[in-house]
Amino acid sequence: MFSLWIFSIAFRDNVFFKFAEHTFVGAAAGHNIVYGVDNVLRYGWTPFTKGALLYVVAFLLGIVLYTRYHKKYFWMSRFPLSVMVGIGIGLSMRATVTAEFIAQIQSTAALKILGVDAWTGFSNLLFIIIVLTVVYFFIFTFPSVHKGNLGIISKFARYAMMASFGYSFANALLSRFNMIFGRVDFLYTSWLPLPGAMVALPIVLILLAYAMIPAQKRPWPKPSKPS
Amino acid sequence: MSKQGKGLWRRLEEVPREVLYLLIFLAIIVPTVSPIGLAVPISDEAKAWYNTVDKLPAGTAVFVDFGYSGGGEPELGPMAVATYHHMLRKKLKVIAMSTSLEGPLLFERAMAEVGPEKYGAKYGVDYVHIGYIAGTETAMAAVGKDLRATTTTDYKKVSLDQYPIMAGIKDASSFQLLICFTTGGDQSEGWVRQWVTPYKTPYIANVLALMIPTMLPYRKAGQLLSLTAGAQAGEVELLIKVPGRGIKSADVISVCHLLMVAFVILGNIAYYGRKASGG
Amino acid sequence: MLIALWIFIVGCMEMAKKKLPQFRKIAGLDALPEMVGRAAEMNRPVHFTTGLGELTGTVAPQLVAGLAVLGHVSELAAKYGVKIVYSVYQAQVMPLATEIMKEAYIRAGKPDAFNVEDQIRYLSGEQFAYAAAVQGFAERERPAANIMIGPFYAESQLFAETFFRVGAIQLAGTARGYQIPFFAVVCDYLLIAEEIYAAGAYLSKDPVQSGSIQGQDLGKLVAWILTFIGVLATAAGSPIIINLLKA
Amino acid sequence: MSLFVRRQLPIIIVFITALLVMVDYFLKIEGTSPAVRDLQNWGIILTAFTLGFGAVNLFYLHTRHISRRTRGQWPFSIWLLVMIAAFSIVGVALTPASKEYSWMYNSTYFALSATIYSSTGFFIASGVYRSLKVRNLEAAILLLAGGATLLRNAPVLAANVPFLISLDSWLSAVPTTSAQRGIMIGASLGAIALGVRTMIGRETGFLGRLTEAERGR
Repeated sequence: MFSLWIFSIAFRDNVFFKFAEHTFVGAAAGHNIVYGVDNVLRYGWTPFTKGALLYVVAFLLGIVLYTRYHKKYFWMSRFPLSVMVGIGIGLSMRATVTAEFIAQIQSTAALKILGVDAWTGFSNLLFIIIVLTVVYFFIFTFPSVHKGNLGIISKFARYAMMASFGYSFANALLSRFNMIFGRVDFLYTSWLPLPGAMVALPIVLILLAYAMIPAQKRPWPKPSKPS
Repeated sequence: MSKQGKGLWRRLEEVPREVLYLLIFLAIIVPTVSPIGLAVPISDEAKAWYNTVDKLPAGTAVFVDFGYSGGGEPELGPMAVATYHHMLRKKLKVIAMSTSLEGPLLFERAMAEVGPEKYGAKYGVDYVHIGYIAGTETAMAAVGKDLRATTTTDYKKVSLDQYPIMAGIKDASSFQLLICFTTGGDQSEGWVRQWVTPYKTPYIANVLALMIPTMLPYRKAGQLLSLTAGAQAGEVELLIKVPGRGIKSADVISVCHLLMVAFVILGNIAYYGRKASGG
Repeated sequence: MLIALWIFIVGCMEMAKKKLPQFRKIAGLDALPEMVGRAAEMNRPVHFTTGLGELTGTVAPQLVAGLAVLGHVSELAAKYGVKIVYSVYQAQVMPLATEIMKEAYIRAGKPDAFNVEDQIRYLSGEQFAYAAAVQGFAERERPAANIMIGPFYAESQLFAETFFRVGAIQLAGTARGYQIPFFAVVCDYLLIAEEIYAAGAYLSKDPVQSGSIQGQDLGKLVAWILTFIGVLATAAGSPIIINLLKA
Repeated sequence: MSLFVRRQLPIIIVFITALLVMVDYFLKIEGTSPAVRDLQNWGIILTAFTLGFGAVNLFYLHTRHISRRTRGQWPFSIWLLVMIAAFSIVGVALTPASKEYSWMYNSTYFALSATIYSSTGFFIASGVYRSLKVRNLEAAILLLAGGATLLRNAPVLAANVPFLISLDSWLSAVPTTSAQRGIMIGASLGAIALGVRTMIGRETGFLGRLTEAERGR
């Protein structure tokens, strides 16, 4: 349960923060190893033992990946990497065209301006105009399309994007408050009732208060020495 | 006067950060300790979420991605829990995997909170988790193409053949709905690319509120049937009538947001006050 | 469609080898001399950083774009006699950055003014350790300007707020959609999404990057025209374009 | 010859695998399907191998700190390595589905990651106070859209002022979705261009460091 007092201190004070941070980083790396091993065994070793002998190639490639730490043979790790990169590119390219290019154009083009009520028509028209101007904004290499009065198109696009960023920003706040609440709620409902918590809480609070006093000199997180 | 006024405005504009933090902290702690029970309206997206799950007949197979990380649990956990309540009550066959490293562990946490035995649901019969699969989009594509060839065991390394739930499950076409709970854009968008585009699987996603805008174009193009943020868990809890963590957070969020609005107004008054007094 | 795009991109890359395409003005970049000039007046440093991500991953182009801007800013800083500090997250970027900055100082005619140890700081390959170190730098040295271009994650919020508080004028750009709003709210100048690639290609005059951007622009033109005709066709009651796209 | 193996061959591999994956998708040719299925499973295995990289990097960095006794750092470095070892040993020996591992995970990693991410909320909030200001037209638009959404996101206000809900749905459905769609169309072209450049060997970042001879080309 030591993790909980770290919460109180995580956003202030050097030593505690550093301790928490190193715990976090170490745990994350350890966790990665655990699931790496788990996956290699489950998706590689199991089919291999069931007769899929070609999987031995995948194992060899996987081991070769670690040659990247070798001064001389690091180039060998490029082979497995290129297999991964190849799969990744293939998967993303084949679907990106449909999902993010064609489908989006199609959905925009399907909006009706006429034959609907005025407000919907206006909204749809605005929608189409914004899509078109934003795409226009991102045309970089034909300077003539942004000359003179045409510059107003990019300006409009910027305004539209600002509106969308305002919306996003407000949503991000919502996200973060939810997270903070999650921690506070956890402390309150699951941790406080525990024996010992009542003793620990004042100590934590005192530490917190202490950390707050020389505030001007001790901004969070305290600058750690560049190493 | 002008000099004094300027100082005042400047001081207001440069309030020490600690004061702001303290205010936020209070805004969170006070409603947590003593809930006020403020009203919560139900949005269209939450209704769409509820209806999409609700209209599936009992016994339909649903695929779930437990793709959030521990950092996002406070936000996405409540929605995952609420949805599991709903799905298990409806006797759907829920098969989960994780594209996030922490997924299997968070799945256990969520199940402990749901308590599937309340609905007579059994692991392996009504719900199962096939584990974390590395590679994000590669994993999605592989599972979509041939689930059984990708993995033969669940996250506890038990053979999938032993579970009755897996009978008849082969690939993406075996599922009538795909649900993704995630903190990562690669995941929420990846499912559109790897499942929705090739297999036309109906898809709903629950993401961090800050990811919503980026996902909206997919929603509008019909590639997503519902797109909700974690904060909407409270609304779904109301719809399924199982109050949980989501509804509790509503008070806190209300108070915090009011505080933020006050911040914006104060910040702007200070800014203009300083400008007006020539600062 | 994919094939058509392929031809656009490869074709333009080949053409760009012969003649670089012209770029439109990119608003944020025009602010750079002013930013560096301000730092010179105030006698404070300029801070530069490129965020997280690796040179081997999908965000690599963003990093490359950031480094191209770094070269440009370093040259400006050398000319004005301002100290520029580059905070590095990725160890693999260090040699590249050293080379880029050294060349920039040579172009400005002040090779001796460049001090690698002091100006390129490796701040650990861990997100929050890096974030904490950059914030520490901001508090201690109070730079007059801060430039952030590259793939940014959750640390963007911390950086933008901290540098704003110490009074730095900021230019920020990232193609990671989730982080743009934070920059938009806090920073003075903003490069939105794809703009950073254009900025990078424009400054580095690299034919591969420039050509590829021109190819993409042709793709955007296609998107533009398809949408436009599609909207008109729908308004006229004909689903022709929509059916065409479904095929 | 060696340059070919070191530099050209990886690019050829990229080209072939990517093409195979795409061909399987667009043209249903008999025989590619099982091959692509196995290829994808290999991709999973390879990615699983890369999960160890982080630990190796940390190991290098922190053993150096320890051996040099970097001031104010090396005790933390030892602790970090202990954490890695503890997680790996328990997780691999007792499987990650074990109770012991769950406990370790919940009490350290889970609590910390939730905390660290939520702490950024304080920064955004003070950012709201300091910088969400009407400095020019762009900022004004941003503030208006953001402010309206803030009001809507407070459930208590939204419940009592229904206009906020319709305003918010309009904001999200019209300006936000359309602007994001414009960005998305641009970005999708960027992703495709990146793919094309990598496949034909013009984007070589993934190769890692290049030797002098290779760069000369």
